[in-house]
Amino acid sequence: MEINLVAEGMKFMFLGMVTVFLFLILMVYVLHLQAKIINKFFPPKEASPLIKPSKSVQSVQDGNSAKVAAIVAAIMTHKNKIAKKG
Amino acid sequence: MEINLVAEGMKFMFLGMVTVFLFLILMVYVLHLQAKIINKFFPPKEASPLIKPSKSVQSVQDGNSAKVAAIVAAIMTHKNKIAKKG
Amino acid sequence: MEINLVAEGMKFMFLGMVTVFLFLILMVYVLHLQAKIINKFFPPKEASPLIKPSKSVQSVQDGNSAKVAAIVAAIMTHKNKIAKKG
Amino acid sequence: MKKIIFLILSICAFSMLQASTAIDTNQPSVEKTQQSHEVRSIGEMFSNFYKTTGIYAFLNPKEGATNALGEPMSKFAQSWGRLIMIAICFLLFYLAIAKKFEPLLLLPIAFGGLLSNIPLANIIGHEGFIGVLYDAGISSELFPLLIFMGVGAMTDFGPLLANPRTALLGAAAQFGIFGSLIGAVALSQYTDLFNFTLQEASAISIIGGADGPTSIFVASRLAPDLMGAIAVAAYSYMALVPVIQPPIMKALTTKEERKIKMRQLREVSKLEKLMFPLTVLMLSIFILPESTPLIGALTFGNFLKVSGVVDRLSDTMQNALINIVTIFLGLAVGSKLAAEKFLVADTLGIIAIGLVAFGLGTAAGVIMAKIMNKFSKEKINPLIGSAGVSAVPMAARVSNKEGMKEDPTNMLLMHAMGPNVAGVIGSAVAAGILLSIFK
Amino acid sequence: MKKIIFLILSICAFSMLQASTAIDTNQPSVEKTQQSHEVRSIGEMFSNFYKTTGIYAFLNPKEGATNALGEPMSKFAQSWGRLIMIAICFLLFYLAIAKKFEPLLLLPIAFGGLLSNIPLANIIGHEGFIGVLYDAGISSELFPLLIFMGVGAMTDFGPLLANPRTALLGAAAQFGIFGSLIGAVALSQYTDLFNFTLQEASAISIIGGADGPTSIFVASRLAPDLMGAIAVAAYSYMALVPVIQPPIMKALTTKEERKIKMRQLREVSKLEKLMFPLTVLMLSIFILPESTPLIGALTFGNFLKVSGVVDRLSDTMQNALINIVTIFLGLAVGSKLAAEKFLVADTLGIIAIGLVAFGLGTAAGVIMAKIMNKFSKEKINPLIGSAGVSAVPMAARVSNKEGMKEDPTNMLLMHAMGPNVAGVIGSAVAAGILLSIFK
Amino acid sequence: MKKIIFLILSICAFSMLQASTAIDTNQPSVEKTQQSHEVRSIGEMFSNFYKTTGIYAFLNPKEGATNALGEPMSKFAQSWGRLIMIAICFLLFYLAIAKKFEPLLLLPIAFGGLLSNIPLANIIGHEGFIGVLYDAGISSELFPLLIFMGVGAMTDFGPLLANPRTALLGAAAQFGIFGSLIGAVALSQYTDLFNFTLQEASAISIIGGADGPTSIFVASRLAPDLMGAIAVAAYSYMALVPVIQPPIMKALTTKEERKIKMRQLREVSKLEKLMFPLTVLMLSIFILPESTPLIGALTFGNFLKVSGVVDRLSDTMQNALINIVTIFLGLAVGSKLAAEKFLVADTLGIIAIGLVAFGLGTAAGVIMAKIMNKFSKEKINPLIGSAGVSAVPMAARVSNKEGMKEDPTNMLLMHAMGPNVAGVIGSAVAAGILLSIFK
Ligand code: NA
Ligand code: NA
Ligand code: NA
Repeated sequence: MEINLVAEGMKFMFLGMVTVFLFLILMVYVLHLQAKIINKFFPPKEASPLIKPSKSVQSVQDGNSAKVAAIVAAIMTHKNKIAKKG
Repeated sequence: MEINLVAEGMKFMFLGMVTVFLFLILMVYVLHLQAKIINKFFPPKEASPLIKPSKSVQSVQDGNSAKVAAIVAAIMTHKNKIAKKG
Repeated sequence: MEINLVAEGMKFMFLGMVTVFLFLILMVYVLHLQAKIINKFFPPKEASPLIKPSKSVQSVQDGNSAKVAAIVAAIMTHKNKIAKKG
Repeated sequence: MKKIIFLILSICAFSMLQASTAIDTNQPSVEKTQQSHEVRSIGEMFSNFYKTTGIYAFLNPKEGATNALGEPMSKFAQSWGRLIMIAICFLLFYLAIAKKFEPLLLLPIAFGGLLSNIPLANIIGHEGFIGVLYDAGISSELFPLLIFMGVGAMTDFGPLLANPRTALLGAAAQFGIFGSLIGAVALSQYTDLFNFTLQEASAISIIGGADGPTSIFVASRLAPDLMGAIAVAAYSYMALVPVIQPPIMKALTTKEERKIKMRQLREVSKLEKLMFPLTVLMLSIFILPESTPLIGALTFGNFLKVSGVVDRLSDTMQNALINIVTIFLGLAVGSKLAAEKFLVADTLGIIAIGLVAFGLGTAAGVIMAKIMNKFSKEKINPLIGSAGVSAVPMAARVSNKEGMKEDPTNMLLMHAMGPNVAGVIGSAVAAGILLSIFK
Repeated sequence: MKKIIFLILSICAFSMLQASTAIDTNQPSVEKTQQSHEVRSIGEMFSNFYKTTGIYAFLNPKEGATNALGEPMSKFAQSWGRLIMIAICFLLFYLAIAKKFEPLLLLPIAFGGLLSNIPLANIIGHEGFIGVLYDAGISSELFPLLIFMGVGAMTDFGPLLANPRTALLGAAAQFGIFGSLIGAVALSQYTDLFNFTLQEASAISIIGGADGPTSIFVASRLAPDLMGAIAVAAYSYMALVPVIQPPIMKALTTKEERKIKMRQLREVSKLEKLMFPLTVLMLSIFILPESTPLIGALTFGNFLKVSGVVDRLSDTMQNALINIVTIFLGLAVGSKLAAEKFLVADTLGIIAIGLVAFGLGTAAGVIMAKIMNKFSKEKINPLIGSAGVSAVPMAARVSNKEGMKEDPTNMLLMHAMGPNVAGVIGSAVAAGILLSIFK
Repeated sequence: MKKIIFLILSICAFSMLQASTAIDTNQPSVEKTQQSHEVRSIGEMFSNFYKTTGIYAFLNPKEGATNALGEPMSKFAQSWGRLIMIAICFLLFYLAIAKKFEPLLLLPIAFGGLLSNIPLANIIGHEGFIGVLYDAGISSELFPLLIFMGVGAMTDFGPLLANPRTALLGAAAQFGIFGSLIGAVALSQYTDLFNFTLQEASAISIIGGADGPTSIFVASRLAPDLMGAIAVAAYSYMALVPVIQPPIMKALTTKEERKIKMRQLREVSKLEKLMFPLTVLMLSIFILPESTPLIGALTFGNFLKVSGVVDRLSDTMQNALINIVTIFLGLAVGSKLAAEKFLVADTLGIIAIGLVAFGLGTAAGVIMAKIMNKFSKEKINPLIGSAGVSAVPMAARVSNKEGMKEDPTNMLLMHAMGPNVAGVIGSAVAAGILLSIFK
């Protein structure tokens, strides 16, 4: 018997989109809940800085403006490596 | 039947040297041609610098004279790495 | 037949401790001998420095006091790498 | 000094001679025979040599010949096919170098493709070096997962944590996957040119996830023969994001919508970042174990990074390890650019479907943002919806750029990173679903 | 420019079409058939999907099911067992991150454990990515040896060369191994709960060597099923050295003994350091070939380092290589944290024996120092005896710290490094002996 | 805090106990039996232990014994043979460290050799760690090709592009290969001591190419048993280039010739450098597919470097990747220094032929330069001819040094790099020809 491929595809799509949304909606709620719990029971100790721009994001903005920072980072990375060799 | 190994070796040598020379002579001509085409149709845009001594060549000349350059290179390499992480 | 495991274990222990001690005592004597030979026939040429604190030992002492040294080391490491690429 | 060396060498020589005598007398000696070697005249040798050249192979395709893996090759594939593929690899070089199309993967893939179209060299055979890499890392799915680890170690999920509901944009954009799945099966059903199985259609549709390693991972399970075309299409379209997305984004949004400013993102604590990979992994375990190799690798890399106690491992993952694996993965995937695999009508279909997939995903993300704005007071700029397709971080940059075109003070970049990284998770989930269907 | 690309793409498209025609006519065509796919209704699909979720798998353990390696799993292991193991992995995360328990290995091991307890995903199967790592590096013993190479390249044997007789402290501390071997067999013989074979007891006892790679190496040969518990115990106790050792050290020494100052270490020439790895290796070859994989790897790494002519290799061994292998080894060892392997009574025994082993080794080292003081004029501070258990460099730090508690001017660190590195060699020797017994 | 840990641990303990009970009742339990273990008295144990020592093995060679790979070993090889090999490895250490003979490869090779001559340890067996490396990277030819990739990524072909006709010097120097091939077969035919097959003679002759990875690659295909001697000879003579070449160079040139100044090299554009690897690869594909694994790997590395868009990959190839592979390759090649492979008369022949090969290649390069000067107005300093043997960059440095001896202002270094890198390509072509003959 011939399979109606398009019909099957539609079913896959339905199952797939429902599950993707369910998964990510659930994730959104869990993350909200988690943020609440963490901020209630384990509030950041120090006056927390703004979101530290991570390396990957730094690269998103073309990093021309900050050569000095890069140099310091380079040296720090190295220092870390050396300090951690033991 | 015994193979005359030396005779075979001579044949290998003849075939081998002819092919090696053919290959490299052909390469020489193709490279000449390529250089001409490239310099005609895609001439280097900027006032091109002298042949940039590449890393491998740098190491050929013992690199004592150029500590400062090395330090800058070190920092630049790092900066690159960091900039490219994203 | 049941094996008396504890008895076997005792034998293993006896064999093991004897061998470990033999091995390391032998090593101690060989190292003493070696030190004598080396210091007699191949005495260190220059006024030898104190035991150079190696990297692993550096990390044992928390390396906070010596940021400058680390920076220089970082740059030197890099210079090495670049110099050795050839 | 020289005398000492000479002395030592003499002793060695002497011992070896003695050794060889000893062996002659003591050892069950294996008589070495001249291995099969047919004596030929110089003329025959040259003509035989000519038959081992690439020129001969291109000019004289043989009926019933097979490739290095023992699969049949048409005469066309042996001659013109290979030459066309070499030309296509050169085109990919051009795009990667001059046009900066994802060179990190396209260069190794295209070079692998070049090497895979060499007649007689057997580089893709199980004994050849690319074949060895393929067997070691693609059949076993190891390489795409190691890449994913590195991606995890490089990714900052902070923007998503600061505004989790943007994850829904990443969910909507997966419509690119499932919409193109319909497209692929429709092509199969209604044309005679294409004849994709459901498995193949599913593998192709993952291109819409805009995520190279995920595409390769799924293709290696569901449609290994199509992997070359799928990988090339996935990475090419990821590179083409700045060309494909803007017209769609503009068509679906009004000037006002594109000017929406979003509230600055809240601070995210280190603990939240630490729990995030574990949370996502636990959800995958409970809901979709089939996606856990991908999500597990991604979250492993991220967890090592955010833990802050194993920087040397995280650093190696982001550099030496991912670079080595990228080289190996590229070459191995390139082996699927062999003419006999790539020069088939299917490839055209894959390229067409891939384009549709990217468009659909982009549109779905934008529309989802507009829908969310209907139900929520806090407005989302729909331009960040397009970032839901993944293609980190290009898609987010495109959102930012389009936003700044309307209002140069409107920085959408960090806002767009939320749906962008959610898209990576969304694609992995979609991949898991398709894999679970065919389990 | 765009025109050129378009032109090229058109040519490609045309060739492919032609190619596909060529293939249709010329090639022994393989008719693609729709692979087996059962048509289901939407409802059936959702219910089928539900059966592939982790929740379903946890709630519905099956009688007679097997894990990804084909080994039988009890219903308990399939449900609660896996959940408990996931909780234990979280506990290990907590210890590694918050308490800094050897995070370099415990984090990858625990994450590997987490991934290994996912139902249905088959990550530890021979086709799964952790299974592939296990087969590549643990069955073949490659990974622990590569780690040992890196350890060798990081270790400075200078303090041992400056005062070789401290090696005897490292010998005495191996009593931790053999004493706990007795403990393990006694548990087997006199309780019904434990039933270790002699091979298993030997593998467990190596925990007392306080050396992770050695433990994994021996476990992979003598008791692969217990490897997860052994590795976790070994690394956990290594991390707990600062907690376990001090009370024992204090109990066995007097205030005066703890105040003993040792003579400053003599200079060690470069040549002595160069000969050291070769000397140790030659001794192993003559006395205990069974220990040469371990000692060979350790001395190879050290020899490259001290040779001073291959810094780039030594540097890679200490960084990229050991980091990559640590990640792989951790994940692979983690696969032995699967519930069906770990949640057995044996694990409790292993954890208990490991604790005893560390205590015995510590005590034996300290007592040995006191005995040596009886027979020698040059006194040894017995606090450095405890460093003989290995656990480089934590155990030496503990000696130093305890010494400074009594006399803040008394720096024992370098003196303690001697027995500390001798302990590494001693454990490898002990491992060789146990392996040779079962040869 | 401690309480919490205690609580958690108690829960774990409880669950495990329960688990073990659950297993006892629910699971198809596999009754653990004490594995075969023969009970022995203490005395027997010590005497048994003595039989597992290296001393016993050296003193008591056995008739009909085999090595870890199941190959027969003579009694001589088991006793004196191994000890002689260990001495030879120490000699190689001395040369590598004190004399700086190519330490990057000779140190790992010699250490691998040392480990391979350990009785009973089975390190080179298919289960041993060096055997695993051998099977993974030498049998599959992967390691030498990865080294070649790194070499490509490190090499600057600019000097060759600036003056392409110096490539002919690199062609002429390959006479070293084919001349020594004649030597090898002549030794076979006219002496009873040597009995090389044509395949073996070809593998040996590649030593004349002065290119380690190429030698290993060819040996792995044509004569794996001779690989140890071939690799050691190749790297040793590469290191001896500053000793072997100068007398030959002086004997064949006049003072005037050695003073010839060459015109400064022209600028080479980035595009020329970019096209070069592709051009060379295309030539190999058309003329000599058999050389494409080698040339493909070399040009791949170089292409990534000159592309300028994947610096992170090129950087990893030149550092982490090549270093890791160098370590593995060295150890694996070292396994062919096992006494039963190396201590045969063949080795003496290989060492002698290798020396001849280097001399012939050097002479041919110099003579070729003199011939070219006969037919061209622009004179070449014949001292750069010797650089055609490859051995990058030592041979070029030797040319430079000899030139400066005659005229301290005459910098030949960059000029000599042209034939030097051409020699690498020439050797790969020669290797391809020999492989194609035996195909
Ligand atoms: Na996606
Ligand atoms: Na120890
Ligand atoms: Na050469």
